[in-house]
Amino acid sequence: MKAIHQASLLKNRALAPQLYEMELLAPQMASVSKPGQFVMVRIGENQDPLLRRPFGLAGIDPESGRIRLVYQVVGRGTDQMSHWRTGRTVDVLGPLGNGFTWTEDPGRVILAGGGLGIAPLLPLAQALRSAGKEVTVFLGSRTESLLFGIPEFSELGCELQLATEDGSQGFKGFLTTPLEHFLCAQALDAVFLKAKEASEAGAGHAHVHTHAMLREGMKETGFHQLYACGPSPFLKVIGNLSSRYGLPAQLSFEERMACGVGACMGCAIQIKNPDGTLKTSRVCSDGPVFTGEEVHWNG
Amino acid sequence: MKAIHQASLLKNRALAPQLYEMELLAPQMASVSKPGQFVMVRIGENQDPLLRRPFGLAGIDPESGRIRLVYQVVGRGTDQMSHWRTGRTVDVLGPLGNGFTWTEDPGRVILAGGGLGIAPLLPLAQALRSAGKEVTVFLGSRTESLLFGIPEFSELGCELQLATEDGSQGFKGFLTTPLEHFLCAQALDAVFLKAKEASEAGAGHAHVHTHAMLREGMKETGFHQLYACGPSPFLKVIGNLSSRYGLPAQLSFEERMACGVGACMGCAIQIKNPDGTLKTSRVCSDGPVFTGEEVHWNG
Amino acid sequence: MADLHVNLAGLQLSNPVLAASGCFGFGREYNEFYPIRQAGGIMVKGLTLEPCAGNPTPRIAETPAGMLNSIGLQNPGVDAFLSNELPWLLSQEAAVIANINGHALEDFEEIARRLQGAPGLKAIEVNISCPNVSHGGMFFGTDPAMASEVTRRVRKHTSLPLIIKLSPNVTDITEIARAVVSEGADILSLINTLLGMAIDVKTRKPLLARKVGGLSGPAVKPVALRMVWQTAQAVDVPIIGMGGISSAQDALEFLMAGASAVAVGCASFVDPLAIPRIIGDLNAWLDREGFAGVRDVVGLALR
Amino acid sequence: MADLHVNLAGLQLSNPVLAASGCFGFGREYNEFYPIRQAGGIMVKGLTLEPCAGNPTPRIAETPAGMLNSIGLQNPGVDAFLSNELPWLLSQEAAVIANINGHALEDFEEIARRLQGAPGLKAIEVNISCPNVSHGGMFFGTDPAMASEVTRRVRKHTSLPLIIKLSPNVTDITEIARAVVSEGADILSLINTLLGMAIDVKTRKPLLARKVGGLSGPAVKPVALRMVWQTAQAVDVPIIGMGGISSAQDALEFLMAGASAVAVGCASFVDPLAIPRIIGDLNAWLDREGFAGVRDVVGLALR
Ligand SMILES: Cc1cc2nc3c(=O)[nH]c(=O)nc-3n(C[C@H](O)[C@H](O)[C@H](O)COP(=O)(O)OP(=O)(O)OC[C@H]3O[C@@H](n4cnc5c(N)ncnc54)[C@H](O)[C@@H]3O)c2cc1C
Ligand SMILES: Cc1cc2nc3c(=O)[nH]c(=O)nc-3n(C[C@H](O)[C@H](O)[C@H](O)COP(=O)(O)OP(=O)(O)OC[C@H]3O[C@@H](n4cnc5c(N)ncnc54)[C@H](O)[C@@H]3O)c2cc1C
Ligand SMILES: Cc1cc2nc3c(=O)[nH]c(=O)nc-3n(C[C@H](O)[C@H](O)[C@H](O)COP(=O)(O)O)c2cc1C
Ligand SMILES: Cc1cc2nc3c(=O)[nH]c(=O)nc-3n(C[C@H](O)[C@H](O)[C@H](O)COP(=O)(O)O)c2cc1C
Ligand code: FES
Ligand code: FES
Repeated sequence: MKAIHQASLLKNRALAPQLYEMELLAPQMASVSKPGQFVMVRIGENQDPLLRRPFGLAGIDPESGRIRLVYQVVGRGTDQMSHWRTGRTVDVLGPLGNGFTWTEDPGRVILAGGGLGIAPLLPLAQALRSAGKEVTVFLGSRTESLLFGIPEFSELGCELQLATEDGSQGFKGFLTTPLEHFLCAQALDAVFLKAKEASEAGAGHAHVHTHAMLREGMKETGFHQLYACGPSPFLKVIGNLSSRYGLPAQLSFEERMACGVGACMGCAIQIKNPDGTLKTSRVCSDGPVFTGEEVHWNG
Repeated sequence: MKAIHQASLLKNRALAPQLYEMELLAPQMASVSKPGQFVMVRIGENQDPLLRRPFGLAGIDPESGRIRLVYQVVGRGTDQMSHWRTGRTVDVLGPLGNGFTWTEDPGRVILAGGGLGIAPLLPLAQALRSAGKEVTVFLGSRTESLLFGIPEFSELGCELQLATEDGSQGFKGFLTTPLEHFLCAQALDAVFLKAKEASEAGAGHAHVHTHAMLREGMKETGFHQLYACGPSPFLKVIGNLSSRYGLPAQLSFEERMACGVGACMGCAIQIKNPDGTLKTSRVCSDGPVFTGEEVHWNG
Repeated sequence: MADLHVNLAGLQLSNPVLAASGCFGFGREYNEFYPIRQAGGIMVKGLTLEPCAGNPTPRIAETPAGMLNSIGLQNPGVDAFLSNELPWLLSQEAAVIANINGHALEDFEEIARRLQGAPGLKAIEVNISCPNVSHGGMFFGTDPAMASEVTRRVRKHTSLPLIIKLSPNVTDITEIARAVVSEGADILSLINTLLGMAIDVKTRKPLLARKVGGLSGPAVKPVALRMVWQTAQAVDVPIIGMGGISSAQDALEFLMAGASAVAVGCASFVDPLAIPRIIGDLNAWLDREGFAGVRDVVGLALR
Repeated sequence: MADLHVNLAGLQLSNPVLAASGCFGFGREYNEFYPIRQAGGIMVKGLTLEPCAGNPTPRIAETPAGMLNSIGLQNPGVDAFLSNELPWLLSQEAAVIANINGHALEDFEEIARRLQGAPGLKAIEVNISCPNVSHGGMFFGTDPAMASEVTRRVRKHTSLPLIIKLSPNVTDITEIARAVVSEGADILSLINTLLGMAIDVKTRKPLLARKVGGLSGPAVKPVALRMVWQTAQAVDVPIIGMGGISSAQDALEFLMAGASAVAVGCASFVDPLAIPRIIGDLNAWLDREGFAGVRDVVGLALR
């Protein structure tokens, strides 16, 4: 049985102007939640604002029974949340959706989070590190103050690459640029290495980087999965990179939601069937994580 | 210029189950408010509940800059108010309406408050006592726990008579019964006294209590004004007593309100013009206090 | 325990609180919160003849005390309903009502034909009021002649209790009500959504991809209630009232206005337990106020 | 400072934020909060030929994000308006628009006649959409032929800019809009209130003495916006949009949907300073977004 949780608000503080983190005591939920899942928070008891607001789980601690949200104030729902005082009861529905998946073995993975899309990568990185993986994290945001999670990712032993649109921290521009450089460099290194090995072994190869070569190289790097969360134009670029480099991607989407549980069909996304036909899936209950391959990018 | 006040909530506590008092710091408002005026409180910042809620001023202290409300939880607006914590800012519009009036000379007056109608009588009693009047207060409610203000009225040196519908305190039944007894007894005493004086002076009178006699007697008692606030059936009885005993009444009415300032015509009441024709007045801005004489009681 | 059973022109339900079409899918999602047989009935997501992919996103916009949707009847089609959804719903002992939609008169007929004889199906609700499709939809429900025609055609093909779902986007709802009743509607359900719109001031464009959408939720309750009240006085068939119901008090308002049962739409989104909560509170209220059965409340405010 | 002036078919206003009729009395009350000349215009309380006492109480009921009213056009009559209210309004330098109402076609004509030549009066708004009177009222606004006839008659007697105020309680608002424009309406204002109802579960009776009332406030905004958007595409005259506006964002939604000006109704009840606040915020938004004038925003979402 799914349930609504009356969680106790343990912490609610500003990380930066308009950026907040919230910790909730919700033991039952914390014990079953997985990285990539989300919750729907009720804003008030009145009829306005009416709908719950969706937030990805930015922290899951079954031991202490806590969950964590990181949210940005963008409208009146999040504005009101930012004024909630600790001790208050928060009505939370969740965990919802299907989270990210991974294999319980070592290997190299890449995480890319744009803006608030950083949030669900935090518990994911934790899980991946526990599974023994080598994790490289790309974080991007509009400006330095909106980058969060850096200490947590570092502490987990992830390699970090940063980008801000205004250049206040890391690469100046979109996160996808350093990510693409990284993928390209990794793949080429592997290609060169192989070529070198091959030439040392006597064989001769032309140095043309075809897509096939890059994909070939990527395989050699040991990177076997890309995880990303962020605005949908960002996910589209990631989806592109994923197919160019043959690196499977798990992408976490956002869409306007009403029910959050799969009943209203509000949060549609076009998904390709294996036979190439399209079907309309629900971001909330069929997602929010979809593979780069199955998503149909319209336009 | 009228204004909206952002008042600081100093106190908000239960007086009895479902009965609360609230103290607000609103110096500008406290400095201009008069007994019998009311305020409109905004419940939230959202669009639901939409309208402000009207409450009579149950305390006005220009010195400390405080105003006081006493309210009963009857619906979601008052329910939400009961959960407000001190320190919070409360959006209050007021003072609104015209208060009670009185003359600055001694004399005897009667105050009658039914249910929450007790509230505006508190600052009124204070003002009347300051003016040097002898004040008899009749308080009625459903049950003992909902009677409030007793210590305050006593402290002011008012004479008190109580009634509860369930008999848990004072007279069992409606307040208007002991009030009528009181008026009748006072008037008759005066009549008898006069008769006695007259008979001692040699004149003879038939002992028939005509209405004219009661009114005559009432004049002798020194009681010159009746003030009342409460549900409208209660006010109707008071209006009746007022005309029967020739004791002018000031009655404070309630009506469903939207604007509270006289703009929407929502809070209509039928008032008699001096020439006997009717006009529709506004409880909020033409009242809430009307004289017993001018009110047209329909039905 | 007050008696919650209702009988709407032969449609027997264990209680008068139904799930509104399109707000409950095919029951699977809310069955993870409570056994959906607790609902008085389930009006499933609107069915079309063929599977339907619905409208582009955004399909949802919040409005003051309400929401706009432009789902566009995304559904697997009537055949998939019969083979996959209905059997599952019946296995859960749910009281199932099929909500049917068409772009043309023939669509309605054909769906009714396919549903005829479907074992376990309790009733058919004909949606002549969907504001979210370009062809058909609301068009059928805003013209008395068209509404009559749809009713007549579906009536021919079904022996099930026939519910016609009315559109609030009309000048006089009683005119449409009378028209469809005269063609054999057994029950009326109202209201569907009000046609509405929201604009995103930032992008300077309508918020919904399809520009306009259907307004529902508490905001529309006063309009819905008025229409139920008017319709109850105009026709003699039972009414299933809906529009903004989120509490037992709301449900009672509709019952008192003349509805024999009610449906809960987007309140389930806000509170997945809305339906069982309303049933429980309704029961408690009836007991407290000394009513033997919910039927005794119907139409109290009409007197 | 963006240029807030608007010119609606000759009706020149200092800014596009007006006070809606019936929500601002004759301006006296809100003049105690701010100088009412700040409002772009004031549509006064609906006038009738004779003084009118209005409906019994309760006249007000709160609903989710909205309110119902059944005032019933309480007003001192057109003559008292001319002798007492108009001179005072003009002394405050307010831009005054007379809202006129009738039980019969002749009433509209006679009021228009009496207002003709009234010095300082800016325009006439004809209310063919009041849901709160038994005779006339909304009846005129829900039938295209009647709406045309009222317009034609009033047009004969006035040289002032003629505003026709449309009812939302219709199947197709563009039909009525076209009808009144073809008879000489210079400007359309919409929407008036939606017919609604609320029931007091305790007393088991309608909350309003007159049973039904007019719904307004934020709840109706999506419907109002959709109707403005539809009407702006159907006719070529300027539109004054209203229905649930309580912020500059709301006002911008209406302007983008095609309204040339907006009116604020029950938001003034909640915040007596709503009108000057909206004007200020609108101005700030225009500056921030680099618009030279408010005119440049009109209809942006239509493209
Ligand atoms: C699965 C999922 C996970 C999310 N996780 C997070 C998170 O971890 N942290 C976070 O800050 N935000 C997250 N969001 C976005 C968050 O839900 C919205 O920012 C929030 O609902 C806005 O509420 P509001 O009342 O403040 O804004 P509103 O006043 O409702 O709207 C303001 C603006 O917020 C955006 N918005 C509104 N609703 C949504 C929505 N459902 N999805 C996306 N954008 C929306 C729109 O741009 C809108 O114009 C997530 C959304 C989804 C669907
Ligand atoms: C001038 C005036 C002075 C008042 N002074 C006081 C006071 O000092 N203390 C106090 O407790 N109450 C007072 N009231 C009544 C108070 O305004 C209502 O109890 C309150 O608005 C209810 O709000 P709610 O949201 O809790 O109830 P709602 O959910 O809105 O309604 C619940 C019930 O409250 C009653 N109610 C609602 N609105 C009003 C209204 N405007 N007037 C009367 N009854 C209403 C109705 O019976 C209704 O069924 C006064 C009312 C007026 C008009
Ligand atoms: C997301 C959504 C989808 C809907 N889909 C349908 C539908 O497929 N068929 C139908 O007849 N009504 C549909 N409706 C209308 C509802 O059944 C109901 O009439 C309306 O929402 C009013 O009820 P509410 O205010 O309780 O939501 C839908 C409503 C919503 C919100
Ligand atoms: C209390 C009240 C009284 C009204 N009286 C009138 C009126 O006399 N004439 C008229 O044309 N509209 C009248 N209206 C309708 C408003 O002018 C406006 O069209 C409607 O309220 C929608 O705007 P809002 O949602 O901003 O209030 C009245 C509305 C209210 C709330
Ligand atoms: S939000 Fe309702 S189906 Fe996804
Ligand atoms: S409440 Fe608006 S006139 Fe009294």
